[in-house]
Amino acid sequence: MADSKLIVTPAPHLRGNIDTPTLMRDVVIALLPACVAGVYFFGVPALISLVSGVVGCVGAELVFEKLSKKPVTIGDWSAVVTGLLVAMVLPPHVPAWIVVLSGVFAIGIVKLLFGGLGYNVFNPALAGRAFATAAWSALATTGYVWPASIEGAAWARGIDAVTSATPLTMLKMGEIGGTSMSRFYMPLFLGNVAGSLGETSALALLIGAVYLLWRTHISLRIPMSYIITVAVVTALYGQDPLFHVLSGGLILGAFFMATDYVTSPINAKGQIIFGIGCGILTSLIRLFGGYPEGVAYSILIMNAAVPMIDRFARPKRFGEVKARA
Amino acid sequence: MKQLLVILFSQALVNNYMLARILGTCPFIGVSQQFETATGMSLAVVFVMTMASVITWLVQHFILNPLGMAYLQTVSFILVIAALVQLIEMVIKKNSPGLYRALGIYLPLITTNCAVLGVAIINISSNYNLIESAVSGAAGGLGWGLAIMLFAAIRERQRLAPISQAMQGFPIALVTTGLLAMAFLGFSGFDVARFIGL
Amino acid sequence: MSSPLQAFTNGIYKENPTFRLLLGMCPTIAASMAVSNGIGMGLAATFVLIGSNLIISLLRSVIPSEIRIPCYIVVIATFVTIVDLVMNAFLPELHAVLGVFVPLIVVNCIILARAEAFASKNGPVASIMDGLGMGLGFTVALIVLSAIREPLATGVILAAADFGFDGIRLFPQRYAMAIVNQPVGGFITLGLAIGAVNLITSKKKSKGSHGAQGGAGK
Amino acid sequence: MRDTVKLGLILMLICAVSAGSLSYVYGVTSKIIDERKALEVARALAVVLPSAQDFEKLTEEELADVKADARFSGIEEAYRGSADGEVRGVVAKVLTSGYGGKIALLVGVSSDLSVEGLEVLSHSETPGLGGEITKSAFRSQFAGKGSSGPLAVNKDGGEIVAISSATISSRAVVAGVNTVRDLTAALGVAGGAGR
Amino acid sequence: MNSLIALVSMGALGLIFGLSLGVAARKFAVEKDPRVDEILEVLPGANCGGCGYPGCSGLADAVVAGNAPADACPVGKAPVAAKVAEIMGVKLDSSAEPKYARVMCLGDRTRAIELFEYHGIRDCRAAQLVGGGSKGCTYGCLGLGSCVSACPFGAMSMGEDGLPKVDDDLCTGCGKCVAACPRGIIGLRSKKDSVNVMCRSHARGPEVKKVCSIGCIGCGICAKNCPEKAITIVDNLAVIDNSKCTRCGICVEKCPAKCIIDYAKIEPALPAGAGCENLASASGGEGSKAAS
Amino acid sequence: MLYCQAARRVRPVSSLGVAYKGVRCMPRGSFRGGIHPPENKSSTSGLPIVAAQQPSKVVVLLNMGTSGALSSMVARGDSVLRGQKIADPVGRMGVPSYSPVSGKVTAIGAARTGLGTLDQAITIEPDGQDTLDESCVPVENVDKLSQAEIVSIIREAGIVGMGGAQFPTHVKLTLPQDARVDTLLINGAECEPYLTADHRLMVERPRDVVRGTQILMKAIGVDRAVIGVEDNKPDAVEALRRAIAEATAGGAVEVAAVRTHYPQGSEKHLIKSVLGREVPPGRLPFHVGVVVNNVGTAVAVADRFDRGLPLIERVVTVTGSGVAKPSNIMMKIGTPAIELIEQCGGFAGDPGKIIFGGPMMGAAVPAADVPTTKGTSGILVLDRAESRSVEPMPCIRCGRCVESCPMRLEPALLHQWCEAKLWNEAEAYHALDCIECGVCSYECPSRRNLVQAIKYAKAEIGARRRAARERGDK
Ligand SMILES: Cc1cc2nc3c(=O)[nH]c(=O)nc-3n(C[C@H](O)[C@H](O)[C@H](O)COP(=O)(O)O)c2cc1C
Ligand SMILES: Cc1cc2nc3c(=O)[nH]c(=O)nc-3n(C[C@H](O)[C@H](O)[C@H](O)COP(=O)(O)O)c2cc1C
Ligand SMILES: Cc1cc2nc3c(=O)[nH]c(=O)nc-3n(C[C@H](O)[C@H](O)[C@H](O)COP(=O)(O)O)c2cc1C
Ligand SMILES: Cc1cc2nc3c(=O)[nH]c(=O)nc-3n(C[C@H](O)[C@H](O)[C@H](O)CO)c2cc1C
Ligand code: SF4
Ligand code: SF4
Ligand code: SF4
Ligand code: SF4
Ligand code: FES
Repeated sequence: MADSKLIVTPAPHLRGNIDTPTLMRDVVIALLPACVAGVYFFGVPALISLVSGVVGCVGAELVFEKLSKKPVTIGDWSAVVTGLLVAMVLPPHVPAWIVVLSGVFAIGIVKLLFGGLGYNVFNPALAGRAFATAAWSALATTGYVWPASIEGAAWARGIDAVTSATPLTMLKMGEIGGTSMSRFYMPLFLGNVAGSLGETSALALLIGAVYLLWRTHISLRIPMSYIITVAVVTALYGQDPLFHVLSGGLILGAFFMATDYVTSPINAKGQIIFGIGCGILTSLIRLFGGYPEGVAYSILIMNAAVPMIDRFARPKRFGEVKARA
Repeated sequence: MKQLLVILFSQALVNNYMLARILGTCPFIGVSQQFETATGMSLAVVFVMTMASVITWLVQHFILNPLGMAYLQTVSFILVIAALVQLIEMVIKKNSPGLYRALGIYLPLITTNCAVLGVAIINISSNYNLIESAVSGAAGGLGWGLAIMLFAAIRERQRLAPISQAMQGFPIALVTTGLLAMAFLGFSGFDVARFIGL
Repeated sequence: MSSPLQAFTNGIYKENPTFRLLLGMCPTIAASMAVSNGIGMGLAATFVLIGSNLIISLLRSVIPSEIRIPCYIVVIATFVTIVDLVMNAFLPELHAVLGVFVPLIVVNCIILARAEAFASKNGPVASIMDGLGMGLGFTVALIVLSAIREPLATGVILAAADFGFDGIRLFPQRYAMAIVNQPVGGFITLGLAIGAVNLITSKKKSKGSHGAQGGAGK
Repeated sequence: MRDTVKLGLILMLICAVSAGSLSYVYGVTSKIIDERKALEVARALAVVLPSAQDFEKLTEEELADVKADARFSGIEEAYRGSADGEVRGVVAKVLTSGYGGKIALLVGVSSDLSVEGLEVLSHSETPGLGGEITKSAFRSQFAGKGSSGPLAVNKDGGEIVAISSATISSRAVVAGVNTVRDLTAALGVAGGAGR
Repeated sequence: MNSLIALVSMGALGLIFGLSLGVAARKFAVEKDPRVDEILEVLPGANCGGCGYPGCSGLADAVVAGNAPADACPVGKAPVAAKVAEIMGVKLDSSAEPKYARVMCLGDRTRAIELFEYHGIRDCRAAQLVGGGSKGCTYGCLGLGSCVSACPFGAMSMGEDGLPKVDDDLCTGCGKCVAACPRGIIGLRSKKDSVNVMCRSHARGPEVKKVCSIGCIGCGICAKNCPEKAITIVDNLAVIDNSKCTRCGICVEKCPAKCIIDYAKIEPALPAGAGCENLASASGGEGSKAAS
Repeated sequence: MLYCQAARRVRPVSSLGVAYKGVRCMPRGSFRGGIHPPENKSSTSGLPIVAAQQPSKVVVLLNMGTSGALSSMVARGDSVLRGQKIADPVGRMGVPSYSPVSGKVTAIGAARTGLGTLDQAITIEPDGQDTLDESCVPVENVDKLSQAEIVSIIREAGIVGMGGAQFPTHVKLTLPQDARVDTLLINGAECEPYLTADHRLMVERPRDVVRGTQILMKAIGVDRAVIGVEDNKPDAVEALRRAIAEATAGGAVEVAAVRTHYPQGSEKHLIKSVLGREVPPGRLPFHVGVVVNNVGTAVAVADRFDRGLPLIERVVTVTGSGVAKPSNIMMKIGTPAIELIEQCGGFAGDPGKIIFGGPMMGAAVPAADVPTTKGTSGILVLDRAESRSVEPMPCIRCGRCVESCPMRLEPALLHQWCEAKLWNEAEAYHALDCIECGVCSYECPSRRNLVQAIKYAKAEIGARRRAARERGDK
């Protein structure tokens, strides 16, 4: 027998093959189709934006951890996810320095200050967006453009080709409306409309979402309860539900941001409550709120409610139902 | 009725006393370490804010206005609020020890809660009638209570987080409050009237 | 402990009401959007603190404990109303900006806390000094915070509308972060500032030696 | 029992002294405050309607009459401005709905229905976007316009250049100005045909 | 005229509320022993539970009710005990000596062997459940610091050598660490009882030697040499009766394993100010109360 | 509900009758949660059980966990025979111990156990003869014995549960007056990866399994028994079926193939899978009318009644990357692990970890020479590379542990409470319901030691309860 000491660890001695860095890397992979779509539709500025987001977030994590002499955790890929998402939820033509600073805020204040990966209360990327919107509203809410590719497209007649308004803004301003907005369905699905960098192409987002589902990284509980709630509430208010589902950041938010583990409830019951809550808030903000779009704020508000949901929505133990009978 | 609902929603969510108006920070940060205490505090605040709204409305409209002494608003309001809170505390301490434990111990803390005097002054400047004032007070309390309950649940989770020494306690609590306020920006510009109108 | 000089210096650093005692946070946040507001609010509160501390200290043997709080608060409210009226008369712009927070000085936790904790137990001279120290401590805190917030939020520092001074522009408006002057920015700045003060104090006290870290490990 | 009475008396005394001193301070300051307020109003009126020197405030009844017309529900106060005994125009404080809430404007319209001056009294628009309505670059566009008909932003075919990305706020200001313009006409001030 | 109205009406308000508060104070007075509050004032307010009651107020109630002695607070030690005794009007037996935690194990990294490599939760009590702890000696310190994290006063810190150190200036003798240690290694000793056998191993000598170079081997040399007959060997371990010990130091010298130590003569190495920030930042609010 | 995750997370579509080689088996069932780790059974599942070599010594422990302490009946230097009683239990729960070999007692004293504790033990040096003690005689006329007599024979034979927990079987068989038990469930699931001991028993000695089952049925007075086997062991199902067909006497014994899904072998989950009954929290199987025993236990019972042997040997699977020649061995209980490993060709490479039991629930032992016990179903040796463990990362609240916990607990939160030492919270979040199956730790992407934390919490809660009870007594 070799004379080196035996190793003793607690059971189990077998571990699954998914670990946190792999998981985060898979999310990055899942986001790529939407990033590509964003660059395709919005051009080089979008690429610069994505790079700035990642640089801002990963850089902030590196620098802050070095400064506070803590172990550097950029190897877990979570800052990359946040970086991509920060860029993806901002307008494609926003100045790069805004993307970088939003990333620094997301990582420095929202994540690391709270203890780093796993301890943040609010979704860093969305907090970064909310920060940019409130800090530099003039710059951060006006970088929307209509993809050049659709100029002259038949369906877009009547829409000013250089307008900076997204479909939801136009809806809010009463420029478009009614129950049937089917002419928007295809562009919204493919992504050639104005909107945040990563939110416009439902198709690309769904490809990524299917990948995450297949890898079992996310479940459908949050996205489905979220999306269905938005459809139902907007339909109740006499709006076109499909338009609402496809527009704004709903698909991006529902599949990639409301599902962020750290800031969503931990069990099935809580996740469904969370999804429904996000759905109601999103619909109400879109319909009555001050902003044309409500995904970011509704997820942030529900993030705040997560500890409370976790407290009250508890799973039934094995055998518990029968115990009462 | 609809007007009351409008007041309820806007005071509780859109113009949340804590997150949008910055009133009542000290007890918000101070009494939110535990979810249970935060709940007790919320109840007490709802109660006191409602009561203060009603009593100060009466003082304003039956004493200060008729006598043309609006400049005594601050003095008379705070006197009335402080004295009443103290009275109520004594009464429930004697008559209902259970309620006192759940609620009473928070009462003295509330006398110096900006939100209570704030709601009284805001009611008057918004020209609310008596019932509107009462609803406004209750709604303000509910909004504050909602905020502190969310916050307390968050803080319970934060106890385990490896937050750096210097930021532990009040500092991180303030930053959390800031982010909570940022989330609540989602309610800003919310057209409550149109929402209720439906 | 209650030597007047000590009472005075205490408030400025060791027991700074904002950074160390963590009191009176609402006006701190509301009034630290611009340096001029901060100074205005700080001096107003200082005046109230000195006045109420003095009166309460003088009356401390007369006031029975049952009606202690109402009495203190009436005294405080009186001084606050005086400040309110005077400010409205002579510094209308500041009065407009500080708005409801002027009457709310009444419930500023610092003031009642000092009445209870200090003035009701000490003589008039010490109480005045305590009020002065605490008030200046509060003012200093406000100045520090507003000196961070004002330029970040507007790109300008030292703007004072009452004196028709537009301030000194440090960088273009375009880069200014409006959020810093909203409640959000107020809470976060105050939190970070207190954190920084903690960091400095702990560094001063002992360099390093990481204390007991709780928890069952990772 | 005597103790109880003593409590009451002490608090009474403190309150009375407080009230006494406050009423004194109030007496001193209220004069200054009132004067200042009056001065401010006068100054503001002069800024938005420089052609007039004397301003006559519409009485409560008159205002109520005006507000009975749904178009004018946003009017808060209104003044007739005159110089040398001749009516020169109308100044009104008007509330209009912007992006983030109500915007309060003080608008001076001369008797030929052109705008003389415009002040933004209060607003809650987004700084940097709608907040730009307070800038004189935006406001000064209005001066002298309106004699030929209601104003409109460029997007709606008018001559007022909207602040970019803040059409809503710009429209709101235009709407407020138009309201005062209409008021001027309704009051019969237009065309110099004063009473 | 105006000011007269103001005077009268405010005065009336004051009178009304003053009277009603006065009446209420009388009518709704709750009988409570004022001594409870007084005692609460003098207690340290650490709410550590070291006294065995739920927090300081629990102890205050118990003292007034006669269920706890005046010196029940291990944290406040003699000064607090004296004040409490004064409030309660009792006399204290002043011979009570404050006690401090002593880690009765010297098996540091260089002296004691590790049986295996342990990976798992870094906590002695949790490690004890896995393979019985990695230390070769089943009685020795595991060095994962359950005691350190249990100490509410930051008096303990883990030394470089893998053994916990106690800062006497901060230790209040509350005994939390004693209860936390899964191996029962920590004892409370007064300064006076400074001579101690720093080992808890009941294993036989040869077994001890196999795993630790400084463990008590139960040889009995100390017992034989002790002029006061204060030492006995119980189940392979030397035990000192401190009431007989005169601190002559002979045993310390004679012990072949060098496991007897006179605490009064050595300066346990401690990093300065270990853990004191902990308290400083936690008691921001209290600071004012104490200072004023 | 939306269980749209990958197949292993989907609530199984159960109650499908599955035909096994033309014979209709019980409806195949399963339960919510759980995992399907790599089985790693192929290296030993086809290997017949081989007899152990004569050990150089056996160490019989005098502390048996749940069944309590024993007192030695022999002294140092005594000669003992194989099957001779050498220790008697101190408490009511306990069972006696027998010498697995004939030879000489060389020591009685503290010995290090697989759990790392120092316990009293009897060490015997075999003489190589294996002379059987004359007390070891088969029981005649089992049919004539009363329930109580059967139970007492089982107790006297030193039989404890062989499924891992070593819970004394006679205690399980002694049902409370009001218990209404209708089914005996024999646990042949063997869901732990690597292990094939029960599998081989079912394949090689199906008749003994059925015989033991029938005796156990008598002991509790039921006329129905089901043997639950995971469907990755079709040969075992077949062998058992044949043995049942051949057996003439006794009540109805069935075989149920259940889904191969960890922790199918946990008694609560097996009951759920086979009978559709859920044992309520804090209750025992008999509350839902079931008694569960391991196949090894059944064989031990058969051995006692038919061959007269008390429990002195058992099958152990010696396997893993660190063993040269994995095997199933019929070992003498108390043999030091290292000797069994040597029988399997010794270590392959540098051993990192030696585990008693399976990789999911088994305990890593502190040294290679610790003695085996009645519950040692496997000796798993992992080489150093495989033993390396990753530093845990912070919990990212992914919910995998919650989703897969077969008891539907929230392991991540339990770990949190443990970290903060909030034992009351841990109790309120049902730490005590945890069966320590290890699924949560297996699933955790942050490699957290969830089970250890929960075990810790359970120990602390237990200690607190005991302390409270003592205070109450005073
Ligand atoms: C945070 C935020 C603040 C906004 N603030 C204003 C505002 O103050 N005024 C305004 O008219 N529109 C505001 N908007 C609306 C958008 O800028 C909208 O695109 C614009 O009003 C319509 O575009 P246009 O003015 O270029 O036609 C805001 C939008 C957001 C998201
Ligand atoms: C304290 C205790 C009491 C038990 N009492 C009984 C009992 O009365 N009847 C019974 O059938 N099983 C009883 N059991 C056994 C359990 O049902 C179970 O089979 C045993 O603990 C082994 O469980 P495991 O291997 O699934 O962990 C008891 C177990 C424990 C720990
Ligand atoms: C997670 C888990 C897995 C288990 N796996 C098995 C198994 O595969 N085979 C088995 O016989 N017992 C297994 N058990 C033990 C059973 O729950 C039960 O205690 C045993 O079958 C009772 O029989 P026994 O007392 O005869 O050992 C497992 C227990 C747990 C908690
Ligand atoms: C499914 C999934 C979704 C995620 N979504 C986000 C997100 O919306 N925003 C973000 O900053 N990080 C996201 N992350 C990365 C990571 O969880 C996040 O940075 C943590 O909140 C940091 O503690 C996501 C990770 C996963 C696995
Ligand atoms: S070292 Fe031990 S006895 Fe001393 S204060 Fe800390 S826990 Fe209490
Ligand atoms: S003294 Fe006890 S609790 Fe402290 S480190 Fe050593 S074994 Fe752990
Ligand atoms: S909590 Fe317990 S029962 Fe649940 S998965 Fe973990 S070990 Fe298994
Ligand atoms: S599986 Fe691990 S990371 Fe995920 S929630 Fe559970 S403990 Fe946390
Ligand atoms: S200042 Fe303390 S609550 Fe507002």
